[in-house]
Amino acid sequence: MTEAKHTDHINLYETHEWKHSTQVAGVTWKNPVGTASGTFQYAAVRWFYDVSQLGAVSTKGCSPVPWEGNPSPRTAEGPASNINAVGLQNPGVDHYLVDDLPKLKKAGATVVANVAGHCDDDYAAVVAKLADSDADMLEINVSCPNVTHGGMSVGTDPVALAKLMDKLRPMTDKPMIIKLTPNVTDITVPARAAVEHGADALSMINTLLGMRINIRTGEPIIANTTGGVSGPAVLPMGLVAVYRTRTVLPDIPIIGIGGVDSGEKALEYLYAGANAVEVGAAALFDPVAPLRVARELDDLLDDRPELAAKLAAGETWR
Amino acid sequence: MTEAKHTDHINLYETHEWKHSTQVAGVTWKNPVGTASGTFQYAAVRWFYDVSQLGAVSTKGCSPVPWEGNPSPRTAEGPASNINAVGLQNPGVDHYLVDDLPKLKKAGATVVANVAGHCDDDYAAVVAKLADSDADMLEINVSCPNVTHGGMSVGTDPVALAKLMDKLRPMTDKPMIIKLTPNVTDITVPARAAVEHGADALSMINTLLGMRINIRTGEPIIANTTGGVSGPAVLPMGLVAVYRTRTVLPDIPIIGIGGVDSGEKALEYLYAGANAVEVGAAALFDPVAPLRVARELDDLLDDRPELAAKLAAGETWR
Amino acid sequence: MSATFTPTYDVVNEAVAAGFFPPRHPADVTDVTELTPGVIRLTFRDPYIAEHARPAQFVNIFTDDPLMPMPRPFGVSETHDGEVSVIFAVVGKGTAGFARLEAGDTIQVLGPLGRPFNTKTAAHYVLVAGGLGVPPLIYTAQHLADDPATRTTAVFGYRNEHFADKFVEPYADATVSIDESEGNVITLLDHLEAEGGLTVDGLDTVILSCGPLPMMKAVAAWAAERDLACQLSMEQRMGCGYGTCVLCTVDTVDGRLKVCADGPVFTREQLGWGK
Amino acid sequence: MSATFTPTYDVVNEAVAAGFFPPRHPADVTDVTELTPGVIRLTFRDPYIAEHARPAQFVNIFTDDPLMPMPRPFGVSETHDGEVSVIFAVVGKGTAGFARLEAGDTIQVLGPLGRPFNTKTAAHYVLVAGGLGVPPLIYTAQHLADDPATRTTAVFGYRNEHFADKFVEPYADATVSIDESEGNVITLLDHLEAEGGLTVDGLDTVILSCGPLPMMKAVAAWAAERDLACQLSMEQRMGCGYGTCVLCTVDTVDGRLKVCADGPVFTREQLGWGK
Ligand SMILES: Cc1cc2nc3c(=O)[nH]c(=O)nc-3n(C[C@H](O)[C@H](O)[C@H](O)COP(=O)(O)OP(=O)(O)OC[C@H]3O[C@@H](n4cnc5c(N)ncnc54)[C@H](O)[C@@H]3O)c2cc1C
Ligand SMILES: Cc1cc2nc3c(=O)[nH]c(=O)nc-3n(C[C@H](O)[C@H](O)[C@H](O)COP(=O)(O)OP(=O)(O)OC[C@H]3O[C@@H](n4cnc5c(N)ncnc54)[C@H](O)[C@@H]3O)c2cc1C
Ligand SMILES: Cc1cc2nc3c(=O)[nH]c(=O)nc-3n(C[C@H](O)[C@H](O)[C@H](O)COP(=O)(O)O)c2cc1C
Ligand SMILES: Cc1cc2nc3c(=O)[nH]c(=O)nc-3n(C[C@H](O)[C@H](O)[C@H](O)COP(=O)(O)O)c2cc1C
Ligand code: FES
Ligand code: FES
Repeated sequence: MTEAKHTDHINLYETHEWKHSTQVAGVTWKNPVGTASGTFQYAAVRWFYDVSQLGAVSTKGCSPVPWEGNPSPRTAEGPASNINAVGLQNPGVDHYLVDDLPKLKKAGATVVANVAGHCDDDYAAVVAKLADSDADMLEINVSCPNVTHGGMSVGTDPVALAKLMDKLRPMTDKPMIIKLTPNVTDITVPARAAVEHGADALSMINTLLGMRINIRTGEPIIANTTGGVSGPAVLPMGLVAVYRTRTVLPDIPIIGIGGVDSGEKALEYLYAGANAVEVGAAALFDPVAPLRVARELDDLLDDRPELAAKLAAGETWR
Repeated sequence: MTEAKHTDHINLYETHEWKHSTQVAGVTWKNPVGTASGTFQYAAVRWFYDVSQLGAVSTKGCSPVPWEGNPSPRTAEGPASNINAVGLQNPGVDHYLVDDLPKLKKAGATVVANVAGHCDDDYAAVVAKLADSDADMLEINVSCPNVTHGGMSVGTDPVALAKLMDKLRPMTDKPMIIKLTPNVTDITVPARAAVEHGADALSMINTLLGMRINIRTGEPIIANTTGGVSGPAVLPMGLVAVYRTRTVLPDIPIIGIGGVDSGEKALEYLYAGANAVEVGAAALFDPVAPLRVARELDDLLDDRPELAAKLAAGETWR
Repeated sequence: MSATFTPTYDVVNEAVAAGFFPPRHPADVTDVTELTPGVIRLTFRDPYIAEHARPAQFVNIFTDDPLMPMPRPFGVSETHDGEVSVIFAVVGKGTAGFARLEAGDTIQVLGPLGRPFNTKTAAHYVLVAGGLGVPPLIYTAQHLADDPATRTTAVFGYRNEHFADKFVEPYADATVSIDESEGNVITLLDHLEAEGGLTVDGLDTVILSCGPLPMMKAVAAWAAERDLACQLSMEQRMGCGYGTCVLCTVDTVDGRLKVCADGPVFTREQLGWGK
Repeated sequence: MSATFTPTYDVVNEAVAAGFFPPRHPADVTDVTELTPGVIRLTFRDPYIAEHARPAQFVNIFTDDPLMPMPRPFGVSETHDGEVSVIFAVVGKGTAGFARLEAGDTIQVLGPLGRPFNTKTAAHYVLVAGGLGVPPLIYTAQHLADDPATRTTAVFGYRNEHFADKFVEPYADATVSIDESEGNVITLLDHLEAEGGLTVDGLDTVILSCGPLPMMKAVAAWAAERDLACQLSMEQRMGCGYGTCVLCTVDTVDGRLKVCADGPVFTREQLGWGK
């Protein structure tokens, strides 16, 4: 019962002429598939494939100063999922500006710089430094479940989110994506708040709060107790977030994230109303997953000229 | 790589002497494993096993009058999950009182009667009729994501929940379980509201909002567009709900639900702080799953005398 | 490596002896044949199902991929000496997986499930099937083949290749079939009526049908115009297949009923079709 | 039936030729041997990994169950003619599945990963391992066996059965081992020192170690007291194994570093142990 893979014949190392591009808030992605923040490091991935082949790369959440993140163990496995509690460890924006960003731009990548903060001033400090950088887009992470301040505490509170947006929006003309959390009753509420206060695009979903327990010790596996769930298991929750947001906000560009590990699943997001998708946890299990998804989707779009034309024009299926 | 099952030797049709019981709000369950509401119908299950063997059975949500539920298709498959949009179809409380309930009691089952409503008066009408019934416990479903009124709209609003509790609590002395939804930012908020207003126990989680899209048509598979996700994929989200609630409410009995399909997963819930668990979607894929889980757990508790003693005494691991 | 309960046959046998119904259990695949591109006949050894299955009953077959835990229901198409056949079209990932099975593999099954066609009365049963609706009607013909009180006429419609005629012919008293290039089952029924083939040996005529929804509605309307009894085997996405979840409903004049346990067979009167 | 990319060997070869690292790919299992109850040696054919793996590097092995998508990392224990061995303990569902593999099965692997022991200097390498920390040190011994500039002494501690001595003995210049009934690796190191076995041919002594955390801390302290160089191969739950997710950190004097890409090998100075 072993499956003959759609992509068995694809040589991912051969350069590919992309047939179907997309537009996200005026930025052209050469295909609709990017990497999700936190699951892509240039230094690690460049060994596996030419990163400029992707629609875009969303880099690891970047803070004003280096952050050390949470203690280890930081991860556990859920059924068909990863649970992570990194806590936004990163070397800080100054390092990003001299290291990752120039290297990625030199390699020819379309770069989405993901921004992290513990408070509004943190976010502002990072955005200030990225405002004149070579980053193509900014993605404000108000949805991390693994930090006690900032992150999800902003994304679940439309008032706090509006306040943050009012602070960040005037600071830059760069397209600003707000990344939302599914850990809310109705994701359209923060979505509206973000858009009404100047967001150029939305990305969703970040991880769902979850945990595992070691039945030998009776204690949580992750040192920080809880973490964020991502990977195949979260697909239905990601799709519903995009679909419902598209229903109430017909014009805002949306990047669909959550459980994408094949071209077919990417296509579901596009039909749900997304302009593009990002691949996260799948890249942990298979380094080339984002590129494979992009190649599979490129072929699937051949048979869907109406959808492909809409995407290329910056429009969406619904 | 085929697994030798822990339970390969178990004959589920042989009557079993349960070694480890539990207490939920003063009601003894002969083992800590029940069925979850909506995935158990006596008329269907009695062909497969003796239902009195279970810790308890939680019956399908019951409304004051018959409800027809949502149009079909009502279900789609997620990765390692089921997505359902039944919309609480049921023949109403009067039918329940003359049919399911007496049959279940006659069969010797411990019965948790699950209560549904579109408004406070609906819930009250059902509770009024169940107050003098043979049901062992009531479970108030304020967490169904598939109805536009009542259900999740109450469970996500602590004020509405408190108001409902104030109405229902004086109506009966029967142990009243409040069933909560994970579609909130912080499940401990409605949990507290329920307990402060008289809940005897909590059960969690109900399903997570989700959907799938048919890539041939570009449209949602479920007629009602969205549904509730349950099954293996939701385990980490269910565990975190129980764990966090136990942390803030050390004394309230909790029934852990979500993704349980083995004794080991049931055990994770018990270590997270649950007094008992319920098995839902797993019973769709395998009719005898709840009984198998109970038998596996009964053996696993042999090696955990401290946990087993706590449960039998109505206490919990944390 | 999945956590599924796989009882041994002994357990099933004991259960049955005790009055219980066999739970999901493993069965050995004995044959997999492609009948026409994308249409497969799968045969597995399952003495219990082979002995007990009735026409229009179905079996849940499960994939071996825990990402796809939901049951795939298929109507029984034939049984022989403890073996059970189903015929299915490859439409999604589950059926694609089943198409790759080989004799010697093991599948997980649950069944037989659902309420069968009512074929108790002496009658001429006209078995009207379209596309992948043929399996239950092949089995009906097999089931009635040795019943001296009944006659059967198979009326099968196909998209192109007439892949099932050879299976039903040995059992049915008469077989006619058609494909989209020539017409549809209504064309055949009209023809049968015109030639007087609707009445056989003075028996009452009963239409049993399974196929795509528009076809079944047309068949019900055709039967209603002639005041003929008509039973239809319905399809719906399922959760359990055995009546516990109410995920598989169809709208009837008596409200929303379960396809898996109240059906799959409903009368045209129940469905309110063709009045 | 999972959606995982499984490149053919051709793809991997082309990738390598193009300067890329082979992605996750299938490899044929050639041998599975139980060394002692619950401890298994798994050998698979993988010419790329066999050629490139260095001591303390590891391979990610993946289960065939999509419910368990995360990598299982294992240190390489030996390589021979295009084949790679790992030795592992059955601790959870993933390793339980690997223990059921048979020659002829296929696994998915990614590697070799991580920074190896630094064995570039001419030295006497004392290979101190405990329990399931032995595999990388067997491979270190194999790797250095033909290096005339180095000497190796294996110092292995076991819970009970001395299951790995026979693998390291052919490569190490000397092998001593102990189990819990007699003492631990520190007992052996003290003994070695007392007997003058720490210094060989006037070479510098370098301790390379892998094993349970308390053991490695004790070894680092022992080395620090004697001012000996000491490199330790660490373990941590991983997300990717190749440096992209920062899920696998260990606390060092330079902050939290990745076990998979900054390590698994760290010096005692980096870990701040034994000062
Ligand atoms: C009572 C009954 C009898 C049937 N008998 C036959 C038969 O004899 N031959 C045959 O070819 N088909 C039959 N079907 C349809 C068959 O069940 C589906 O084609 C099959 O489940 C599709 O599985 P998949 O994994 O390939 O599709 P996917 O789309 O990948 O399946 C995803 C989920 O949707 C469900 N699903 C998808 N399509 C259908 C459908 N049309 N009906 C019900 N569930 C669906 C699947 O069961 C699964 O749970 C029958 C359906 C029912 C309800
Ligand atoms: C660099 C490195 C090298 C290793 N080398 C060996 C070796 O040579 N021999 C050996 O027996 N073991 C080794 N381990 C430990 C081995 O990876 C785990 O025992 C194994 O992953 C457990 O898998 P499981 O599915 O049986 O356990 P489960 O508990 O079911 O696994 C669940 C998840 O937790 C992870 N996990 C569980 N325990 C550990 C652990 N101790 N370390 C890392 N991840 C863990 C698994 O990888 C998986 O992602 C090594 C670990 C690392 C980090
Ligand atoms: C290890 C890990 C680290 C992550 N770090 C970040 C981050 O720094 N910023 C962010 O916005 N999202 C982060 N995420 C969330 C992902 O970008 C993505 O939204 C989520 O994983 C869902 O997608 P997936 O199911 O494809 O993994 C992280 C996810 C993982 C698994
Ligand atoms: C088909 C179906 C119907 C359900 N109906 C109800 C219901 O009527 N009342 C209720 O409280 N929960 C209902 N639920 C939710 C389950 O009781 C349970 O909380 C949820 O499915 C999570 O558990 P699981 O992962 O074990 O399925 C239903 C779930 C399913 C799958
Ligand atoms: S599929 Fe569950 S009741 Fe029909
Ligand atoms: S496991 Fe991903 S960085 Fe180490």
